[in-house]
This record gives sequence, structure tokens and C-alpha cells, in this order.
Amino acid sequence: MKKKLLSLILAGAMVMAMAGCTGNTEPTTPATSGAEGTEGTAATGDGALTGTLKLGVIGPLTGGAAIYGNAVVNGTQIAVDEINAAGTGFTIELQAQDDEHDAEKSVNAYHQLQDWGVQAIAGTVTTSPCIAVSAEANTDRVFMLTPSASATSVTEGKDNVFQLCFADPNQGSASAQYIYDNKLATKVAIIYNNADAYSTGIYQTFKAKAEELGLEIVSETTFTDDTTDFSVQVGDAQSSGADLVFLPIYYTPASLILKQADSIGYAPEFFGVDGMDGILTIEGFDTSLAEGVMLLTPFSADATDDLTKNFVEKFTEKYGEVPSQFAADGYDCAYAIKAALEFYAAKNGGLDVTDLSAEELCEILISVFTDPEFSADGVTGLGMVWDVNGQVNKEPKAVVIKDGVYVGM
Amino acid sequence: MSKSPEVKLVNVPSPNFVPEKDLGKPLVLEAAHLGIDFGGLVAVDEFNIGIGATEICGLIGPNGAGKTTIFNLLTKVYEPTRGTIMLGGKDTHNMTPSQVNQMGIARTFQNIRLFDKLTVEENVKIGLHNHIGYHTLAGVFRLPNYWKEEKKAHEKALELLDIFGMADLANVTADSLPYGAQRRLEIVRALATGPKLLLLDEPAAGMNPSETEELMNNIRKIRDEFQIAVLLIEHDMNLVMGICESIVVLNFGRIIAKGTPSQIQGNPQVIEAYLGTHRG
Amino acid sequence: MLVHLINGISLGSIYAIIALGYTMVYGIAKMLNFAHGDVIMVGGYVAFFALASDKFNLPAPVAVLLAIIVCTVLGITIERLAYKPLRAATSLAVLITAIGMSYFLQNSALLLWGANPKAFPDMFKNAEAIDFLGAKISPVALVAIVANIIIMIFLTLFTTRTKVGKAMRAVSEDKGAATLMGINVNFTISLTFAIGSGLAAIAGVLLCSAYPTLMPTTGSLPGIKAFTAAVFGGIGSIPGAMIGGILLGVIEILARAYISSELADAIVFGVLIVVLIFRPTGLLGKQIHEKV
Amino acid sequence: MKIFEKASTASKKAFLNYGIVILFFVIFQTLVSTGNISSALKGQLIPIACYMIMAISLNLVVGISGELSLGHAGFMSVGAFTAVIVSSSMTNSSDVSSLIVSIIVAAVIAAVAGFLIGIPVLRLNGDYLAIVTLAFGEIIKNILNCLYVGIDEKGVHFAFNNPAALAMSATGKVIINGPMGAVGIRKISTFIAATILLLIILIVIQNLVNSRTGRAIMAIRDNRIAAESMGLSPMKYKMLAFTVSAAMAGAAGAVYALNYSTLVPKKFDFNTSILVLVFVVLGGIGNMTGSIIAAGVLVVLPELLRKFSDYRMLVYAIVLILVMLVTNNEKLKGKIDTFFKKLRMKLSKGGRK
Repeated sequence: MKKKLLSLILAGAMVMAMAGCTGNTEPTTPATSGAEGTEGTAATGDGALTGTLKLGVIGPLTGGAAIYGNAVVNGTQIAVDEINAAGTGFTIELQAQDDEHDAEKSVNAYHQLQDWGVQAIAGTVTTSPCIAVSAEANTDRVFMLTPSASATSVTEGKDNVFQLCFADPNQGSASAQYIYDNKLATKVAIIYNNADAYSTGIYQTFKAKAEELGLEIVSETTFTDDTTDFSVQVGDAQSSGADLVFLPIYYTPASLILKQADSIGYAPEFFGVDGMDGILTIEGFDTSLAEGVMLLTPFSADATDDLTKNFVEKFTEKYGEVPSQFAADGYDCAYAIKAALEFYAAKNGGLDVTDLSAEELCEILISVFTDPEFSADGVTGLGMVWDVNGQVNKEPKAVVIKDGVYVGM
Repeated sequence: MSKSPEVKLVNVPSPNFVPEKDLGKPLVLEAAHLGIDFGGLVAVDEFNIGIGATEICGLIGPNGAGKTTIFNLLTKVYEPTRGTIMLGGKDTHNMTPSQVNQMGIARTFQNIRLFDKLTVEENVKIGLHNHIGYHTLAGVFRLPNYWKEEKKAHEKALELLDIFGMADLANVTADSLPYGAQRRLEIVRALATGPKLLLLDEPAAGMNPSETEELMNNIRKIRDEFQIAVLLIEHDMNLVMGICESIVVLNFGRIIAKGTPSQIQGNPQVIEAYLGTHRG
Repeated sequence: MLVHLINGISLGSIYAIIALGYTMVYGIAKMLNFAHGDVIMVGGYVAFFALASDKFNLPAPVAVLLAIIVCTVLGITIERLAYKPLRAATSLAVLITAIGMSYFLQNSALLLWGANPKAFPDMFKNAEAIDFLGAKISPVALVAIVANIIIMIFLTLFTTRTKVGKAMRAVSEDKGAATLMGINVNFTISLTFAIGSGLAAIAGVLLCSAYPTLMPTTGSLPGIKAFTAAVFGGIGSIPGAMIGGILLGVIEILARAYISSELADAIVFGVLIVVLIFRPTGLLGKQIHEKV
Repeated sequence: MKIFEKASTASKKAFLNYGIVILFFVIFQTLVSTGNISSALKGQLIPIACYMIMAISLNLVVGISGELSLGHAGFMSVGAFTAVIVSSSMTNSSDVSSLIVSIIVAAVIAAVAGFLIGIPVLRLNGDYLAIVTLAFGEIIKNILNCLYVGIDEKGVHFAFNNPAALAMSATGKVIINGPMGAVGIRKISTFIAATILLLIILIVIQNLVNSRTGRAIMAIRDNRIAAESMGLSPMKYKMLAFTVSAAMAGAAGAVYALNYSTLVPKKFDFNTSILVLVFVVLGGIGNMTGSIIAAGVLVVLPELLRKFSDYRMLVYAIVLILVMLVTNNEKLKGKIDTFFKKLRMKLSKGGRK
């Protein structure tokens, strides 16, 4: 027994030693560049927003879903860098915490942020952890704006939780409507991830709308997070004669489906949703496979407006890859919160956020986000407005992949 | 070396014989036409034996003759391919080792099988297991019955250990005992299950002559005190001839001779088997 | 039906190649090498960078060879550093160490190569799908099946005909006796790890070619499935690993096609349990009797 | 009085463990009530207690009964989802009574699952047994992935692999939604409840081990054939240990589930089973004190390692490997022992001066 205890102590000692020598390596942004006006200008009645906001991001930075969390964190970081460099007297201090796409770890991460003194949260990135954290945040009165957790249960019954991404139902019905209006197909196959709230949510509303419109759904097959073999699903779509395959899924499994279809010589139309964005950025992916894929997405990295161009350029420069929709959502989250605070400051003769408690800030942000006059612009949509349920309203764009780039339809 | 007193053997209605003193009492064990094959190889065949209520019987034979296999058959470690085993008049067909133990057969092992990490006393208490009368729930909730029965078990364990003078080793873990003491503990543990027939597999292996002498006295003492039968496998002929009332000799899985020690000692077939003049 | 059967055999062939690594290591070192699945992942990444990176852009055979070399070295290194010091320890201690090693490889990959999945390049781009009795077989599926057969034959010949192979079998039967016969046990164990890890590299390339997405966690689920396949066939048995792997692949694909894609894994594991109830040491495993 | 001495060594050990648990509770409860605790640690208190229960219950199977189980999280999962259903259908009852009933029902259902799974599993030996427990853990996960449960004024509705089959009325609420798991769980677990449960389970395990039944289980572990020939039925006692352990894991799952507002079946996969096994092995096979301490330290460890951000799981892996090497390699162990001996000698010399 002594020896086992010894081993535990050893383990503990090792950890302490390591913690000691590395010191503080939190992924925070130095809030220096815009610090000139933080003092003195506070609530001077000029309607200016000042002070430093402690913004937390929670998402999977390791494990199987790490790609989404990292994209959001990187996108948010770009926004924070821009805001801090602007020198308006308002700065954001960012801290990102890993949750490994696990509810328990996510709640731990949330508490870790609380210990740091977080004032508002841009997160969490994935749905199931987001539901767990939002329940905690609702009790503690901490404002949450999730970049990408799209299930309705994330915001349901929680006045402090808002979504920057589409809630699932909107996308499904919009896609069905689009397919119907443009007469893209008569027989539709659906392949969706039934372990994923996002995918299942879109599937359900798509199906309802499609039936209403009289689109014939000839094949419905499912997969789960661990699936890599799609021969059965694609084979079913092919043998049932579908001329369009609707893929309400993320781009990684989508890339496998495209590849599988290609290998058996099946070439229907493919129609995706916002999660499909990013398929062209997969390292090593043969983009010719995605030729002709259509998708509805609020963000497209190839858009030519200044906001998007600026964001994509900065992101590519800093991280060496084209930003995905998740990165764009993260970027917009930081700006939406800033816009809300500015909105409040303008109406109430200025605001210094530095010493506000999370509770105070929460009430301020709720009042702004539910204010019908408030709208925010971002790379995922102009004039985004929120309803009292916390859901966002913005226009998706339909794009098609041609010669390896997105082209508006 | 003490000699066991010669007893007269008489016929019983089965092809077996028992010491005269056990006549009229039911046989503790009766096996007939017993045999087992291992993948086509006949390991034991036509094994017949009857053991009287307080008989000490020796099972001898050259290495590989199938002696331990017979123990394994009798205790149902192996299910026999043929034949019947009756314990106290009951057929043990398809029974498990633990069931036949509860019917009154206990054994020791050639390669010692103690519960190494447990203490000497705990080893004996496991032998007493089926005589400790409280329910698992009484143990979990420490009901009065638990304390009463545990106290009784403790006293009983020490009493049994005392037969072999091991009471003072009660709190030592089994694997720290010297070899001879481990063998003795196995006997105590087997005895604790309250058997009517005790099977001892080479109880004197690794013992010096004085230890063997003491062991012989103890085996007799056990038999007399508990009024049980003993069947033992042993290579030490002094022990076998010293305490056994009857002897069964096995070679190549078959009985080649049965009888009193003096009958066996003079049997030319037995001598041949041991000297190995007729191989195969 | 035929399509699913062929897809199943192809998936099963990949499982079989992974399972061979598990089974050989188990046979010799009597340990469950849980890090084996992650060696597959490393093999996949090495081949990916050799094939796809602009810097290297090597031809496919060279890339595969490179993956085999890297994985072999990795396998030997893991064995020397983490498992060899525990040769006398309990099997549970070794198991936990192997799990630690699996975490280590996965997280190293995450740091080195990032979380973003990589699309494994198509090595058989110019090859057409083959028409077999009306069923289309993808070139990767065919290569996987053929590779499995070749490896199987090679390993059987190796363990029965060569001196080193015989030494391997001797060590797996009785380490003590093998040492007395002058066999270098440490060398034999290292060699087993080397072969197992080399096979893992091949399996990694095949797996990533068939299902072209590569992440730090790519190896873990196929690893567990292949381990199941090894037990299914009787762990320690080389033909057992092959039969177990192929059966598992076929059952998985058929279950997904005809029953439910959610329950496919449950059905695979259910069949394993049923097999073990009737044959407690797997299909071709040796029945071990404890000597009393 | 030998009996007295003997009893006191066994119960001394047991009481040491009760002491540790009570101390753990008192310290943290004081910290919580005086507000001196970081919210990170405060939020982990209930899961820590749950993992401690998981560790000691698995130790009953791995350490006391000697069977390697790789599917323990499956029973936790059964308990967790049972508790979600029970607590959701008891909305009119108080939090405390809902919690107690949930825990009890969860333990019973998990015990039934343990018993049914034990029938095939315990016929096997060694690594084959381990792989089958792994398989059952995965099967439980897969089945829960297909489970849909809803509740409306008519009662609880169940459906398998087809959410539409729930046939709920308009006011109905889906409480378990297949692979997306449960949402809107009543958060009724408390630290004190978790500690009391831990204490009760510890008492049950230790009393069980130090009784006729515990001796039988250990005897079967140490030497199955000898135990059988002493009249013990291996199947009966292995089954008892396995079922009791499953029930305890189920109870732990209940408390765990009712601490979060959402829960997915994937949470209780192979990795969680392994995590608990690591607690047991590092804490010492069969050593309940060790299991409790190891669970506590290793649950908090990754959180302390957050400073390393991306490197933390790597550091965790390295720590795990090094600890296993140091504690299980005779040479290294010897070196460390002599190091500590020297250190002790130096210290005592220094003290004398």
C-alpha cells in the first residue's frame, strides 16, 4: 500500500514540478494596444464603450471534435486582435478552455473560466456540452453566445443563451424550399448523422418541409460519429435511384461520401448545408470530387465583400489555412458582443466594462440582444437580429462549387 | 518406525473389501468401472474401489500411473468418461467439485494450492465456509449473527490448527509458511470442511523422516478423533506401509493389485511395476 | 448482396492485417498492446506526408515503404522504452502502460499534425473499378484482399520454415524453455513488435486509402475492432486472426446494410460473445487445461 | 485476546478509509460554505465522488474477485439513464426523495444488467473475459444510442431505434433522444448526497470483504480449484461480486447524471471504463484507500494541467507511463527505495544533531 501511495505522490509531485517551470502559458491576448483610453473615459456621457472585457471560449481543442473548437478559437482570436488593435479604448481579453466535446469537461472548463473572472462566454462550440454549460450559466447569470451549437435545446428556456449560427429547423426547411423552387430533383436521398443534434435537427425539418412540398424522399440512411465506411449508405441512395442526395452533415463525413460515390461511379446532385463549408480546405482532398456540390451557407470564404476578404486574408496569414464556417462564427461572436455593448453604451451615455460583474453584463447583453432595434453585421451575414428565444435571423446564400471555388447561385 | 496393526479383510456385496471394523457401516466411497480418456488416450480405466467408514487406504503406483487423475475424478475436477462414483451411497454424476465437497469429500493437492495472500486462519475459515451460518447481508450490515458466527469460526479454526500445532501461526500469511507447514495447513483446511473422506495427495512430500513420523501420527489421530476415512497418494513407502490398512496399486491407469500392506509388499506384479521390467 | 459481401471482405482484410499485429504480440509477449491502433494512425500520417506534401511527393511504393520503416522503428522503440522494463510485472500494469502509450501517440499526433482531418490521396487514381459478376469492386478493396492473402502466406511460411520464425513460436510456447535452448528472447520479442508494427503501417495505408480521412483518432476504433477480431479467431493464432478479421468485416457490413447502422457494432460484439460462450478461446484458439 | 487484535487490524484499515472520506467531505464542505474554493474545484466535487465510487466498485471486481473488466462504464451508463427517466417522471416529488428513489432504482437496474451480463462473461477466463466485458460495454452504449424515451400525461413512452414510435401527445416531452442523449435533466445531485453514498458503498464493500462472503470471493481469486474443492461455488461468488459492483456503478451513474443537465451515451464508452481501471491500478489492486485517493488525484489532475493547454493530455500520458514504470519495474523501484532510505537516514541524522 505504501508503494502505491508513493506512486500517487510521485505523480502529484511531477505535476507540480511541471506546473512550476512552465508558468502561465494561458492562450490569452495581451490587451495592450488599445489600452490608452481605458481610464478616464469611463462613462463620461459621450456614449463610448471602454474598458477590458474578459471573454471566454469553450470548445473541443483536443480529441475527435478538436477541429471545430480550434477553428472557433482561431476565428475569435482574429476578431479580438482586430478590436484590440483598433485603439478605441475597448479591449477584449480572451481565454479559451478545452472541453474535449464532453459535457463534464465542458462544465469544468466553464468553472475554470469563472475562476479567471470571465464576464461573457462565446461558446460552447458543440451542442451537447453547450446544453450542460448553458444550464450552469443560466443559474449563475453568465451571458452566452454560442457560435455553432445549433440545437433548439441549447437556447430553450434559457434567456441568457443566444445562437450566432442558424437554429437547425431554419436550415432544413430553407434547403427543401430551395430544391423545390429550383426543380433540382424529383427523388431525394438523405444521409445524416443521427448521433448529432445538428444533423438530425436539419433532417427532421427538411423531411417535414419536403413532404409538404411533395418532394419524394426515396432513401434515408444514418451514420454515427465513428463511421468511416459509407458503402451501405451511398449504395442505398444509388439503388433507390435518387437524383439528389441531401447531406445535412459536416464536411469531413461528406468528403468520404463524395469519395465513395465516385468510386462506385454514382454521380447525383449533392446538396449540403452550412456544415459542408470547409470541404475545399481539407488537406489532400481531391476538390474535383466536390464539383457541382450545392450548399446553403451563411459564410463562404470566397465571397468578395470587404468584411470577408479582410477576415479570410488575416486568418490565412496567421494560421496558414482558409477559415471554415466555424472560424467565421467565432469571429462574428466577438464582434456581435462588441456591437451589443456599443449599442448599450450609445443609448446609456457610455459604458466601462472593466469592473462589471458577469451578472450585470449578462442583463445588459440580454436587453440588447432582445432589443428589436439591435442588429449586428458579420462575415456570416449582414443585419443579424435575434428573437427572444435566442435564435438568430440571417440570410443563407446558396452556392455551388465550380472549378474548386464557390460560386453564388 | 511403527507398523500398523494387521486387520482382517472381509468381502462385502461389491467387488471391494473394507477393514473388518467398518463392516456394517456404509461405505463412504464406492467407485465402479471408473475411467477417463483425454483426447482418445485412456488415462484411467476400470478403476474400482470401496472405502470403509474409518479406513486408511493408500493409492500407490509409479509416476504417471494416474493417481492424481483418480483424485481429480473423485472430486469431480474431471467428469469421468465412464463408470460411477458413489459418495455415501449417492451418485455424483454431473456434480461439481463444490457439490461433492459438501457431500463429504475433501482433498489436498500435490502442488500446494493454498490461498497465498490470505492468513493461515483465513485459509482454515474458508474450509469452514459452509459451516459458518450467516447470510451475506448479515455480514454486510454486521448483524449480531455475524459476530456470533465469526467468533465461533475463529475458535473452531484455532482448534483445528492446534491439532497440527499451528495455532500460533494463525495470523501469518499462507505464502510465508515453510513448505512442510504449508502441507499441514492444506490438511487442516480440508479437514475444516467437515469431510467423511479425506484425500491426501502426497502429504509427506518434501518432509524429513521425523516430520513424516509426526504426520503419520496426526493422520491416525484425525481418523480416530473425527471418525473419517482417508485415501492417500504417497511415494514414501514407510508412511504407506506404516498407516494404511489397505493399499491399491495403479499402473498405466489400471489397478494391478489390491490388498493389505503385507499382501502388496509381496506381490510380484507390483515389484515389476516399480522396477519397470515390463515397460508398455 | 454480393457488393456488401465484397465490401465486407475488404474491410475484414484490413481488420485481419491489424489483428495479426495484435495476435503476434499477444502470442509472444502475452500482452494486449492497446497502442497498436495508434501505430496504424502514425503509419497513415507518414504515408500521407510522403505522398501528398509538396516537399516530398514520393511515388506510392516508396511512401508505403517509408511508412513501414517508420512504424517498425516506432514499434521497437515503444517496446524497448515502455514494455521491456515491465517484462516481470503483472499483465494489468503492462495493459495500463499500453493505454498510456496510446494516449501519448494520439496526443503527440494532435500536436504535431493538428486536429484537422486530412484527406488521404488516392493511390489508385488511374485504376478503374473492377466489374465482378455485376458488382463493382473498388481497386482499394481488391488490393486490401490481395495484400491480406500475401501477408498471411508470408507469415505462415516465416513462422514455420525459418529459424527465427521457429524461435518465435518457441518463445510463445514457453519463454523459460526457449531461453534454455539458447534463443534470444529479447531479440525475438523486439522482432515480433517490428513485424507487428510494419503490418500496422500497411494496414494504416490501406485503411486510409479505403476510408480517406486521417485524424489523430483514426486508429483507435479499427484498433479495438481488430483486437476483437483477434480474440474472435483465437488470440495468438495467425490463421485465426485472418478468419476473425474477415468474419468481423463481413458481419459488420451486412448488419449495417440489412439491420441497422446504429446497431452494427453491437451486433459484431454480440457475435463475438456468442462465439466465446461456445468456444471460450476463440475459433482457432488452443484450449488450455489447468494442471491440477 | 487474538480475536480482538485480528478484528482491530481489519477494522482499523476500514476506519482509515471512512476517515479519509469524512475528512474529504468536511474539508471541502467547509471550503464551499466559506466561499474559499475555486469554482473549478467546487464544480468537480460531485463527479469526483462518483468516480471514487466507480473506482472502489471496480476494485471489487478487479482486485477482490480478480477478474479484469473493461466495461464498467456500461453499468454507470445504465444507472445514469435509469436515473434520468426516474427523476423525470417524479417531477412532483421533492428533490431529495427523487434523488434517493433514482439512486435506488438505478442501482437495481444496473444490478439486473450486471447479473444478466455476468452469466456469459463469468464463464470465461482472463483476457477473454476482459474482451467480452469490453464488448458488453460497447453494446450497452450502442443500445442506449437507439433508445428514445418520452414522457407525457399518460406516462413514460419508450421506443427503440425509431423516435417516431414514441407516439407522444402534444404536451409530451422527449427526455432521452437516442444518440443525442438526455436533455433537461433535473439537477438534483448534491455533494452531501454523493458523499453519503460513497460512505455507504465503502462500508458495504469493506464489510463484504471482511466477511465469510468476501473470504470466499478472494479464495476463488487466489486459487479457483482449491476453493471449489473447499465447497465454494465459483460462479455464485464471482456473480455476487460482479452484480454488487454493477449496482454500485449504477448508483454512481445516477448521482453523476443528475449533476448535469445533459448526458449522452457516448460519455460512457471504452475510454471511461479505462479511466476508472487506471484509478484502480494506480491506487493498488484490491486497495480501497488507494482507489479513493487515485480517483481523486487523477480526476483533478487534467484540470490542474489546463495550464499546459494543448500539452496537457500528453503530459497526462507521460505521467501515467512513468508511474507504471517506476512502480512496476524492480530495478527502478529498488533505486527509488534506496533513495528514500538514504533520505530518511540523512533526515534522522540531521534531527539527532
